[in-house]
Amino acid sequence: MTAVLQVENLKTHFFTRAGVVPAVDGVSFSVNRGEVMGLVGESGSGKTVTGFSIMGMVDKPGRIVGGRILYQGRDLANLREREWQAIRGRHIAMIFQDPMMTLNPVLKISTQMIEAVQAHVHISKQAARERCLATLARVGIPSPAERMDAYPHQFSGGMRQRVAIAIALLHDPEVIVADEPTTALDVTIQAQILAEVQKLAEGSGTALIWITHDLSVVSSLADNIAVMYAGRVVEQGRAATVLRHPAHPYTHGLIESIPSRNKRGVDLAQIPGMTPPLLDLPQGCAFRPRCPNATDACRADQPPREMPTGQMARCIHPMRESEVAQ
Amino acid sequence: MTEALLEIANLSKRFREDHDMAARLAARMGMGHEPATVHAVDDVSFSVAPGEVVGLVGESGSGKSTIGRMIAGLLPPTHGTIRFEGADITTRNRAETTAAALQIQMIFQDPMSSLNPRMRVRDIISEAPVYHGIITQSQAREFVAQMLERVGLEPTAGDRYPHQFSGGQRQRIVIARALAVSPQFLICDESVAALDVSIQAQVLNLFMRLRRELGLAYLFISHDLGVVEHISDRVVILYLGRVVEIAPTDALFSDARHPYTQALLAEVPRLSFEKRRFEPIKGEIPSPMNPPPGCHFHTRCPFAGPRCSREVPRLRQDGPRAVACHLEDGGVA
Amino acid sequence: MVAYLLRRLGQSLLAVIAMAVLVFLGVYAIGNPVDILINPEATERQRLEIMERMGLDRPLWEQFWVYFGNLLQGDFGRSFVYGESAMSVILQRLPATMELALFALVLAIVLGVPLGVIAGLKPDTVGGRSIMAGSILGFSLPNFWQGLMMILIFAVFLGWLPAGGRGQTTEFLGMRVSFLNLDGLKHMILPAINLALFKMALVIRLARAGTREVMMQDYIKFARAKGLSHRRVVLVHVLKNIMIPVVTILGLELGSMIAFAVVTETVFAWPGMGKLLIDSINRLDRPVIVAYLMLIVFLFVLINFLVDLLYSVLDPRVRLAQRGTQ
Amino acid sequence: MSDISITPPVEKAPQKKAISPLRAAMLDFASSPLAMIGLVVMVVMVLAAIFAPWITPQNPYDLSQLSIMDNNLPPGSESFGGQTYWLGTDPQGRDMLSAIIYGLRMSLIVAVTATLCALAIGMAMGITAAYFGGRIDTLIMRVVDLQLSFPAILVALILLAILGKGVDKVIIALVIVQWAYYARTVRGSALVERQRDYIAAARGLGLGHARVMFRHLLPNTLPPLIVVATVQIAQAIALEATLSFLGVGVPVTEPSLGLLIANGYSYLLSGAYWISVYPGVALLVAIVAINLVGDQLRDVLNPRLRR
Amino acid sequence: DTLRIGLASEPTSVDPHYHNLGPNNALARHIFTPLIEQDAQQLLNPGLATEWEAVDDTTWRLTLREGVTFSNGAPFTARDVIYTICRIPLVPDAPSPFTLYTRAIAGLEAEDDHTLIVTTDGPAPLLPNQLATFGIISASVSGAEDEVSFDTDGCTGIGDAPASAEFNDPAFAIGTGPYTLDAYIRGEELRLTRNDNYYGDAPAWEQIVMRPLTNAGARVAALLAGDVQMIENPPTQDIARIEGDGFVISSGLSNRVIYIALDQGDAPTPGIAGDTNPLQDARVREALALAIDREAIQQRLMLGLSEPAGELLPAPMFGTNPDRPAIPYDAERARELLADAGYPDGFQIVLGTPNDRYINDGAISQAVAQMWTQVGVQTEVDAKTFSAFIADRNGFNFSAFLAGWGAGTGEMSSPLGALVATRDPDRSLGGTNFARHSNPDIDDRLVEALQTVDDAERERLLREASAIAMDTFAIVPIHYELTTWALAPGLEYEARADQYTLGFAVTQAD
Ligand SMILES: Nc1ncnc2c1ncn2[C@@H]1O[C@H](COP(=O)(O)OP(=O)(O)OP(=O)(O)O)[C@@H](O)[C@H]1O
Ligand SMILES: Nc1ncnc2c1ncn2[C@@H]1O[C@H](COP(=O)(O)OP(=O)(O)OP(=O)(O)O)[C@@H](O)[C@H]1O
Ligand SMILES: [Mg+2]
Ligand SMILES: [Mg+2]
Repeated sequence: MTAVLQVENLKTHFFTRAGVVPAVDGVSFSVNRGEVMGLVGESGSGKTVTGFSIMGMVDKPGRIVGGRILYQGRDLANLREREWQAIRGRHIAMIFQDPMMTLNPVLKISTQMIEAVQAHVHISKQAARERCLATLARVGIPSPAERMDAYPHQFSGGMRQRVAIAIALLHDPEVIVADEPTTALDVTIQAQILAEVQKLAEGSGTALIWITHDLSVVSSLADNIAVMYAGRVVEQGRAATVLRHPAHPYTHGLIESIPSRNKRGVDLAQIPGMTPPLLDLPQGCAFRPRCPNATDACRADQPPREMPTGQMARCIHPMRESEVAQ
Repeated sequence: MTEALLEIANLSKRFREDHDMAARLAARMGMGHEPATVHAVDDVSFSVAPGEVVGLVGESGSGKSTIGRMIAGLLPPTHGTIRFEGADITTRNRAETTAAALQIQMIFQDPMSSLNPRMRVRDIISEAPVYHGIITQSQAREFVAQMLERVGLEPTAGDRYPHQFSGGQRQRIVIARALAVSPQFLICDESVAALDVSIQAQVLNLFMRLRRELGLAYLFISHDLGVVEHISDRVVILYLGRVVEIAPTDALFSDARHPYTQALLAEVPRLSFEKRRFEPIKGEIPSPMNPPPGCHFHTRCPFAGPRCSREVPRLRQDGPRAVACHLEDGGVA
Repeated sequence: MVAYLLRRLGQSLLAVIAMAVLVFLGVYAIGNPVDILINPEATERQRLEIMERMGLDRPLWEQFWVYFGNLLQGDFGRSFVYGESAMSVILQRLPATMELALFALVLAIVLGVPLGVIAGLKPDTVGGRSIMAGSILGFSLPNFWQGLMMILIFAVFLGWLPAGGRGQTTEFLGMRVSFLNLDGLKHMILPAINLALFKMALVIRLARAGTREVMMQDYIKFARAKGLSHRRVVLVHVLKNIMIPVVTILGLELGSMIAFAVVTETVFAWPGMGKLLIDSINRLDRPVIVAYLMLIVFLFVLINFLVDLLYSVLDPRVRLAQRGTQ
Repeated sequence: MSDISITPPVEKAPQKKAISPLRAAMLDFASSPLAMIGLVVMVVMVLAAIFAPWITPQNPYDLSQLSIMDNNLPPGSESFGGQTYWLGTDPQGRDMLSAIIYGLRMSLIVAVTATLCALAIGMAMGITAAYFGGRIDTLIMRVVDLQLSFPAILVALILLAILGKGVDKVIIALVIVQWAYYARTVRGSALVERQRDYIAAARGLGLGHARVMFRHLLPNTLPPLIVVATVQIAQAIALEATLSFLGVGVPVTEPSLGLLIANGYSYLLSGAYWISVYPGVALLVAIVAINLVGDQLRDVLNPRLRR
Repeated sequence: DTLRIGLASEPTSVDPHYHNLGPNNALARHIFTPLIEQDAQQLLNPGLATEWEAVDDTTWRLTLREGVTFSNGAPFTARDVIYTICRIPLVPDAPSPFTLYTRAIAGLEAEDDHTLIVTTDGPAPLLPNQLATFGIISASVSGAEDEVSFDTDGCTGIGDAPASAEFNDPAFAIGTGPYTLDAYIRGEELRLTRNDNYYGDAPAWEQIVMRPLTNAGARVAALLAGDVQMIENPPTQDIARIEGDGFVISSGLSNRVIYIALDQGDAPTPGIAGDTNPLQDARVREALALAIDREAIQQRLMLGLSEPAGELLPAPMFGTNPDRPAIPYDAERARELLADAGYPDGFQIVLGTPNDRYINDGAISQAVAQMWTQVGVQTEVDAKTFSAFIADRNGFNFSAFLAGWGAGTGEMSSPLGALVATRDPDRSLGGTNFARHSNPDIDDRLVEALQTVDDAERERLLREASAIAMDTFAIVPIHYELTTWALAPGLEYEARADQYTLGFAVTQAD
């Protein structure tokens, strides 16, 4: 299996008045056809910026300053805006977090869908409409023909997210970047969306990059997981491996602090301290100040290493099997 | 069971569209619409014992916050009573109000919006105690330091403004502010939902510690069953403004009785080590403005029968548990 | 909708009545119109006769009562100066003012919106900054002073355009209008620009603020992620959204434009209602003043109403029935 | 308070210096050179206006100091008394430089007083409406709507026609036409703030209505108001000038900038440009400076546009 | 051959009998002709009446012009005159009716179609002047019956008198004047076309277009830009420039005097502190009169377009004393007089003034205030728009105010009767005497003059009365206004004392 999308040492920085913000600083991963890749990390760790970098949509004052984004072997990082437009939506699509905000409130659903079709293929409005209807049906919207000419506000949040997914699916893209698409939804609706997405990914062979801060969500969805901390991927590998045998102390801490993993009435295992500001990162491993295993050696930059369990982690003091409480 | 600290009975809250004269006139002329009513909370009863943590679970719009706000005295109930330490606090007069109000404090979801951005942390924490004469202005500095320390912040934090703190720290400031008036009862409305997992763990631990050390009771509002399972002694499940099930935490998680509870438990994403298939319940939560008749859940319930759309199920007490479902009460036929 | 109409109607009625009462009393307090109108050589007896004929000898409340009674029958009274129905005196002048205001409005929108959008899209460029600097100037120049300077430059020094007056008019839909012939247009340009400049600055600012705000919204990012061209994003997604505030504010401003025409009309000797008002105030022509203000209030209400209708067309989220209660 | 000692892990907050939101805003403000120029000009003008009696060569409002024998002199002329009229004189023989500084003073007094009064009234009304809601809100807002459905210029015009001339009357007229505007602005932002949880928290802490309104709600509705107020001062200056131009403003013997322009207006064509142009320039500079400051304030105080 | 005129103020109606107001009367002259015309100096000339003579003290015989037709071709006869005089009191809602000039008429009898006998209820020496103030309208067009007869209690045969608004319609505005109405668009323009049936000399202009340009600056700009060829009242300060650009200025003495009235009524008087009224003392009034430097005002403010005044009407108009100079400027004497009167330190006074009515009125008042202040009378100026000023003045709220008086009839009886004669509504005297001056010496002479048909005797009485008024400083005149017109190069217009702008009197110089 070859990777549809391969990100190599991606660096996206923001040049603000206060200084350079290394929002993404050397991120590498790849996704294969039909696979789901979970990109996990806490707020501000650079997940969204990574997603936008893949879409070629980093806005000023941000800029991709290094690395490559290989889509089917072709480097996208230096494309011009026009070339990006041809790729966006057609080969790589994106879904956003808040379904209330992703659809333009003043345009009909049909307008927003048809324009997405016509942006890439020159077909008649009628044909484009047919295609939209078919896609809406695929994501489980009942009686799409009647609802297509409605405005977004006439839809519930779950429905809107389905519409957004349908728009992403219009051209059967090879890659879909989903940036926390279920976070804002209710539990029962989230489950519905997850089920739909799961079906679609399996059916069409689309590669999915699922961005989330909630390990629980990806644990049952993703084939591979990459954990981000302060702009870097600190650990990545097969989902089962990473979750079962977290090597990086951060991943470990993350898993341990999920409440349902702990007994009731007992204190949760917690990671002390808090995420450092990106403008003022500690030298070497950014997790060092919060890490129980940290030593002076951690002051050096940590390249990703392969762990005995098979995953890659940027850590010289990985968690030993025995420390990982089950 | 000891005497309940908080007891709410038949609590209801209806929000009614405010119709002015013109709208009423139009309605009279048959060309407008009657003011729409939202039954945000519909005949809810439960109690909280001293030192107990009760989890309040439900999806968006189910009325969790409304219940919390009514107990905190921020919203008058449309109907029903709220007794705190035996006294009805919905009909109390102003002098009593203040004293009782201070006993119940609320902690909100978004720590940024619950702090006045234009006040220093010191003033935020000491304002109410000074106002109520609990401490004097000269004691404030010392007092604030104490409070900050109690929630795990440096005393110097008092000199700064809220925007200079991270989310988790802000939530601690909010907690310190609440603790400053020595409450007995905290209402936590999604208090950890906005926090990252690692920070959430810190705050949850803080809640647990305060409970141990100060003997606080909590009403813990959350849609995250994992959090509720971890922290609560008992859980109340709401659906569209009504209680569908009340049970001790262990019992609920091992043996949910109401179909909705069952569905919720099945669908909460939990850390698993294998990919799994999602099998969601169908349909969406109906609008509270126009809820389905009978059992609100019958439109989505896999077990629904004819009776469910006709008759509102009673909340039947069964030992420590209570369920409102016809399945438990003579069948759905 | 009906409730909304009723509410508006009630409010307007209140406004009109309040206006009528206040102005009626106010103008009465200024002085006796007969003293100004009458030939100074007239005798006291004649003066009393005229006052009696005009009903000015009666006590104020009685005058008001009579006036109000006539008003209910749609009679606004006769102008003391012109001896004709006050309303018809005003309506003769209405087309000139409306024409000027609408022309100015069109100018403000046609020039203001694109400039504002450009400034909003490129806030930090020289162009964007110059537009904003220009708009501050437009904002700051007091109307009359700017008019004087325009006359001085374009009419007196350069001699390109006429200094004032209305020029030739053509009959159009039963009204006399200037924009259909060259001479009329030439006369209208300066006053229209004079009236438009302030609003144009306002539109630029609104459009700029709106553009900056809208550009940050998720739905714009999502539109870009669909692969839409920059053009379409700006022309459809951004424009339609910023038109909402622009239309709302401008609608209200049309009212104030009609009102502010008082100044422009005075400076440019434009024979509109505004000048009539000033003349009438100077001559204490009470029926005309009261009728004018009531007409303005009525226009305001009407415009507000139209704006609301337009607003609900532009913004599907708004349902008239629900506005106003908030 | 219980005496249980608790020893949690005390956490270090970020080691930033404690800068207040005000200081931060000030630093942000200074980032625009244009706005700084505006601010400097504004300060200079305010100082000039305050110290007018000490810095002007003549008191243009004192008739005994004027002589029509010196009238309509071009800039740089010398008077009978040997002093130089740097900006010329007007038809009354006023030294234009002095007249402009006094005119500025008059314009600023009128505009600032009117704006402050309107602000105070509008703020009280707006906050009350937003905080209590319901009938009080409806009542206040109806009055506001009513007021706003009359165009400001016309209301001012009619009012002044009725009240007659005078500084106090102009101020009254400006207050009447402006207060509703503030009330609406304040109510708008107060409604938003009122939804925020810190208000609920303050009430939950048993604080009185007055305290919540003025200590919590008010300061947080101020930023948009400050912006509106700065812009409104500029507008008030312009409106006063316009009213004076239309002949219903301040008395002719104590001309504001607007009246100076109006007086000089009829001399423009005859070549005595200085009577109208210099006050016009002063007025323009004043308004531009205030607007520049207001504009930057708007950007600084709008958190949504903040980077 | 179109003459475009920029008017300083717009006529309010085409009806010649609606509003007795300069602009209206001037417009009416183009369309309707009066029985007797006034020339530029307001001297009487034949109009529709070729001759008029006093048969006795109360009877006048008028000979009407023969062969005159209205613009619609109908002949002009005595019936039209009777009809016109009958209609004047019936004009609905007239804010300033012409009854002022017809009230003396007690009877009208047509001896034949072109001879008219007028009887008055007392000696009416001013009747010819009064008959010169209004134009004659067509009885037939207005819907009169064939037989029209006059009666002070109500004429017969006049049908329904037409409303003023009807005259705004060209089909109705039918007169015997040199022009006919083409279009009247209120606020915008008035178009007149030459009347080919006019009995007099055909005027030079095929068409006359009048545009109200009330704003002086706009008016001048329109002239300079060539939009109009003639404007009324160019602002004094612009005249140099207008002339510099090759335009023609025509100016002449008007019948308007600008004066200051000093309240001589009861103490206390408004605006002066204390319970005395210093203005009752003639020495104080004299001091204030002498303190005004009329020449400075003429030179610096009016730029020469005024004539310092020593009376209420410029010589040689009827009833003036040609040997009376303007009041001199003597600040020294003024201070002495004030000291004599017991005010060595002066007093405080408010000077009321309109600021949009007379030429430079506000500026003149401020200058007067400067001058008074310099002799020790601290003066504050209270400038208002005319309407507000009038309200205050008529309410006796000023102890000193500046105003103007134009003598419509062109004789001294007019200003004396209005401004100086003791207030007496019954005798129609002192109507504008808001200074409350009262002197029987003046009153007696005036009343007698008004009863005297003999011109020489009347003039003697008026001269005496005027001299007394001036000697006692009953009122303080400042100057006579010059009325000015500006015209495109090559045009000429003789300045008129009545300030009327008559397009047909404009001629090409060539
Ligand atoms: N326009 C910008 N200017 C400056 N810094 C930016 C900008 N956009 C993002 N950043 C910074 O980049 C970092 C990564 O942001 P990003 O949005 O990718 O985080 P995230 O992992 O998606 O977090 P969340 O879970 O909150 O969405 C953040 O620290 C943020 O401050
Ligand atoms: N002030 C109000 N006016 C009208 N309706 C209201 C008001 N407050 C709440 N509601 C309605 O009452 C219902 C319950 O709201 P509530 O905020 O209590 O739900 P919740 O369970 O807290 O939801 P969430 O999880 O979204 O916070 C909702 O349908 C809401 O729309
Ligand atoms: Mg993100
Ligand atoms: Mg809630």
